[in-house]
Amino acid sequence: MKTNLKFRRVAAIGAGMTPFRRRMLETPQELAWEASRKALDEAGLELRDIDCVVIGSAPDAFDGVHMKGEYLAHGAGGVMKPASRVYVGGATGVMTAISGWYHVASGMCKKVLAVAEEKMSPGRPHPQAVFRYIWDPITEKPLNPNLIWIFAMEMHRYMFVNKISKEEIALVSVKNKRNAANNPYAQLGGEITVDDVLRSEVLVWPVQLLDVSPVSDGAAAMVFVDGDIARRYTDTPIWVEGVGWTLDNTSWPNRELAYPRYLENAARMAYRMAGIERPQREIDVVEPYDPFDYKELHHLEGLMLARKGEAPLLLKEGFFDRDGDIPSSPSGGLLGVGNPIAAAGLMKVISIYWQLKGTAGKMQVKRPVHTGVAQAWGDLMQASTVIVMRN
Amino acid sequence: MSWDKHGKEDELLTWKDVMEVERYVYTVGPDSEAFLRGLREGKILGRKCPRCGRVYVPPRLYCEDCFLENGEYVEVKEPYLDSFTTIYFDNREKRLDEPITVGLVRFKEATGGLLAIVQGIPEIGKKVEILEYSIPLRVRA
Amino acid sequence: MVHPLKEEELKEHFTVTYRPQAKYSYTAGQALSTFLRGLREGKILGRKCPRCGRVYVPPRLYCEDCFYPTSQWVEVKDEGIVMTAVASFISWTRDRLEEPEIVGTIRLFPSSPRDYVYPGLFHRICCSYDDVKSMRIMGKTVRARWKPVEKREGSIEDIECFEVV
Amino acid sequence: MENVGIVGIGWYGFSTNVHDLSFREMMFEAAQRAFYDAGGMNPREQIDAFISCQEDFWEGISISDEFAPDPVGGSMRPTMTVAGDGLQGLAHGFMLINSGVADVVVVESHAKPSDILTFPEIVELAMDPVYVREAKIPNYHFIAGLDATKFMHRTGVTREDLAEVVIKNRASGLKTGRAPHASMLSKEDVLSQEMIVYPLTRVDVARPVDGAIVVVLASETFARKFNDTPIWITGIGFSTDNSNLELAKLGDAFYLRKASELAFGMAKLESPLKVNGMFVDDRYSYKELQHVEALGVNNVAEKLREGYFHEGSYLPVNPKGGHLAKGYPLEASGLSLVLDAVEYMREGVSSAVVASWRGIPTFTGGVAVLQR
Repeated sequence: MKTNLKFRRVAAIGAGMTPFRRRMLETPQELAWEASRKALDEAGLELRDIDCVVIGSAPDAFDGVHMKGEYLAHGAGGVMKPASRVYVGGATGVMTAISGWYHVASGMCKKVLAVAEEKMSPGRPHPQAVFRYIWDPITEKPLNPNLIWIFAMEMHRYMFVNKISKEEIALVSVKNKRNAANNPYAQLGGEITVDDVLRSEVLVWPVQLLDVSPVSDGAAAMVFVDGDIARRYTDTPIWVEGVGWTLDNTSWPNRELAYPRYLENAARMAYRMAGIERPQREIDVVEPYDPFDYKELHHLEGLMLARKGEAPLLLKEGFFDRDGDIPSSPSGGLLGVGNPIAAAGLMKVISIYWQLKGTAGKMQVKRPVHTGVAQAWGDLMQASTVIVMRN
Repeated sequence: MSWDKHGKEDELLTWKDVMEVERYVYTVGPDSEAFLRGLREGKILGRKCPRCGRVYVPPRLYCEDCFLENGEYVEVKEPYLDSFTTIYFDNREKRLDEPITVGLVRFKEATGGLLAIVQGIPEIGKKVEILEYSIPLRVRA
Repeated sequence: MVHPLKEEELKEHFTVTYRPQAKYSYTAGQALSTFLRGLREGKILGRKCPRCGRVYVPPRLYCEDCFYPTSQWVEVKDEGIVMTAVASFISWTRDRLEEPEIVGTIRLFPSSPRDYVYPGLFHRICCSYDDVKSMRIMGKTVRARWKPVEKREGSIEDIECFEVV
Repeated sequence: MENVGIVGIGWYGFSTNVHDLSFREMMFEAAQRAFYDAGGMNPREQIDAFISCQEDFWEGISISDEFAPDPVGGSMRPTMTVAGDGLQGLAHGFMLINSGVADVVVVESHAKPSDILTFPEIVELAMDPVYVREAKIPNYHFIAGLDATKFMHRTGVTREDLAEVVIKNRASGLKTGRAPHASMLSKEDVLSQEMIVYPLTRVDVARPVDGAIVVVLASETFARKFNDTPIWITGIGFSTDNSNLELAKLGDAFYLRKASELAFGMAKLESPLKVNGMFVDDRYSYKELQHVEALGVNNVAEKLREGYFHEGSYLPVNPKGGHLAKGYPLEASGLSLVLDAVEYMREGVSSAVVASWRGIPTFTGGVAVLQR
């Protein structure tokens, strides 16, 4: 990666999202429109001001539309505009924001609308079936795998190597669902206990029902503009200061799963760009990707906010609570808000944006925040995307 | 192994599988619901943008330019043929028993249109008469 | 404003039901064709990179690290270490299973615990739910239980599962 | 913004069925050739970012992005997928270089339509589920049929003109090493063919083809490190007309009008007539003329009849045969036109325009201006 960056500064000036719910009446296009409209309203822009549109969406097989980017272009305001779709599996949400960043930073566009949408409800009998098709068609698919296997295998390895108990991991679910109670968009906020998690239905041991984020429909959108014009629209632009993304190799059964080296790589890229040398001291708030509860701990370690295997310890001490040293998933994360895959990733970026702007309402963390990080993860335990923002 | 590829038919394998869910159940959204209800009553509904006045057929929740929520539903009239084509073979290159003429029917002063099976002699811009209110429409040119 | 729905409320709304047709015949290619034929003969074949010496199982025709064509077929043992194992109570369509299905990843020999990337397979493991729950199975040495020769068809399913030695 | 140079390009396949290699192995073969073309570069050290262009249902793998990194040397590197045509990927690479995060970017795209057993059904899956798919029209080419009828009505292009395009492109393909559908046809051969979908016959429609293409891009500072004569991308743009059939403009490639406006503006190209060659998507014979028109050339029918677009004339269009001769490798189609253009320019001419389309049922296309 180049170090003498010559890019233009890029600011986020607006964000919007739909509530995340299990099943929605609206079509994917209509969901995308709802989120985009809110983002434009917050930015004080009209669609004709927008130069380019970036779309993010995960497997086409969920919405049940091939070339989903084309289909979504209408609701995302991409008609007669350069509109394109970026895609890195589950990590797509944050990649959408990163792509929005380079659309502006390259000088190609001045104002970009980044939209992420996912409608998981159309597939029958259950959206889970789609996940059988993410595996290698010849060496893995014949075993009829489901998605939870992959997480369970990684979780068990993580627990085994670092000697972590289920109780310690369940604390993430408790924290995030509690945080989500303050989030007006959330699907599953509320007070639960570690016992509730441990008593819930065993899906794939060691994964139980309350370890998992729900299936959801939803959309999210953000507006990014050139730094030179950002203050025309807002007094408090939030700056994108660092981006990073990395893909590890495809063959996940051939590598150590206890530590996400690809995430460390992506984080280092983003931190270097943002000039962050000591992440634990310099980062004030973080939104790590948490489709499963252990994932948040896994990712906090990959983001170098905790040493390998020590994230559970810090969590127990309250380090990652909403009033802790580095509040983690103050929005409630995917566990609490819901998981319309790409939209959930962009929701993470929006949460940091609202925190830095000071408009997070009841979700606002106690301590003053200046540097925030959002992260997403995807593919066959191989992709990570990281974005660093400052106010 | 660029240098030791083999090419014998019995040494090269393929693997058959699918990427299907059992079925998709798509919700059509509130606007298409209004449209489909209208269609049952023999009406073609559109929805009007309160700012630019464009009428979308089929109706849409929002205007694609103004990006605002559309307003009232209006019934559109005077269908005409925007373009047409005749199909002789199907997707698998099998000859159809009868060629089918498909057209895109638009409506006066409305944006959008509907696919239709066309009877009679098609011509671009020609007015048509709707015989059957369905998807696709059945019209006579 | 969006409208959340419950499953039973769908009946009150217009919906379009569509049966997708997405069928494929995946080309196995050079590396996987030989791998599958090897399985039929009860062998697990890998490809070795001449530069870094890494062995790829399942095989590939390139080394991802050196970006160099792999050059040599090597047979690895059908024996290895269980890296991770899980017990599934749901099927791929998310139906409830009475008996859990146990799967995991296996680091095949020859390889060492220090390797970050190693020859390995994702497969079923024949052990009890309790072995998984107590983590007793992790780190154990296992060996492939092959299907009888006449039932093998050149598929990953030619191995029934891996069982503790 | 600075120009971005194409310093290496490689391809593999362009056969109706690459039976011996999986798509991953095809990607590796193409990548090897591209890196060799770029002065024998080492992708593990000299490349900053990787972009792959693919779509799930074309691959038969959900989240096919998983398979993108290894075969092109992109594992543990910034690798991403643009779910779109290769030319859109090229634009993303252009942006990555201009944003400063990368100096050298690889853009890859591949297609294995021979693996797809239900090709028409997959195309159908891309259509609006309520108004288009539900209409159950028996042949997906009907969208091209509607578009062609309107286009011919507006411009006066005739069946003879379309036949001329077919004859020109299929014959041009005979000179290249990757044109399985090239052939010598006479006017009678073409005009006597049966219609599949009015006004298109079997020979008017290009077929899908297996293939992989890898392009290496580099910034102005780095380009000459790998190649003494880089081909510069001086302008690039892409655009989507309405993705809903009934709202899109039929009979006119509006998407290319917008895309070329962006690309020509960036390249400061005053007129499309000032370039030495045009490489436009010709998946259907009429599309070539429609696309040339959308790039800003007037009276395409007359110009074609005057021999304007034939090789050796003022403005050769698809002198390497286009998709009618080569087939279209799905999302790699845009890159296959870029490949034609690069080869053509390496033969000595100084500029070319590439215009791609994503195919039925989309209304999306991209334009790149290439100069030496």
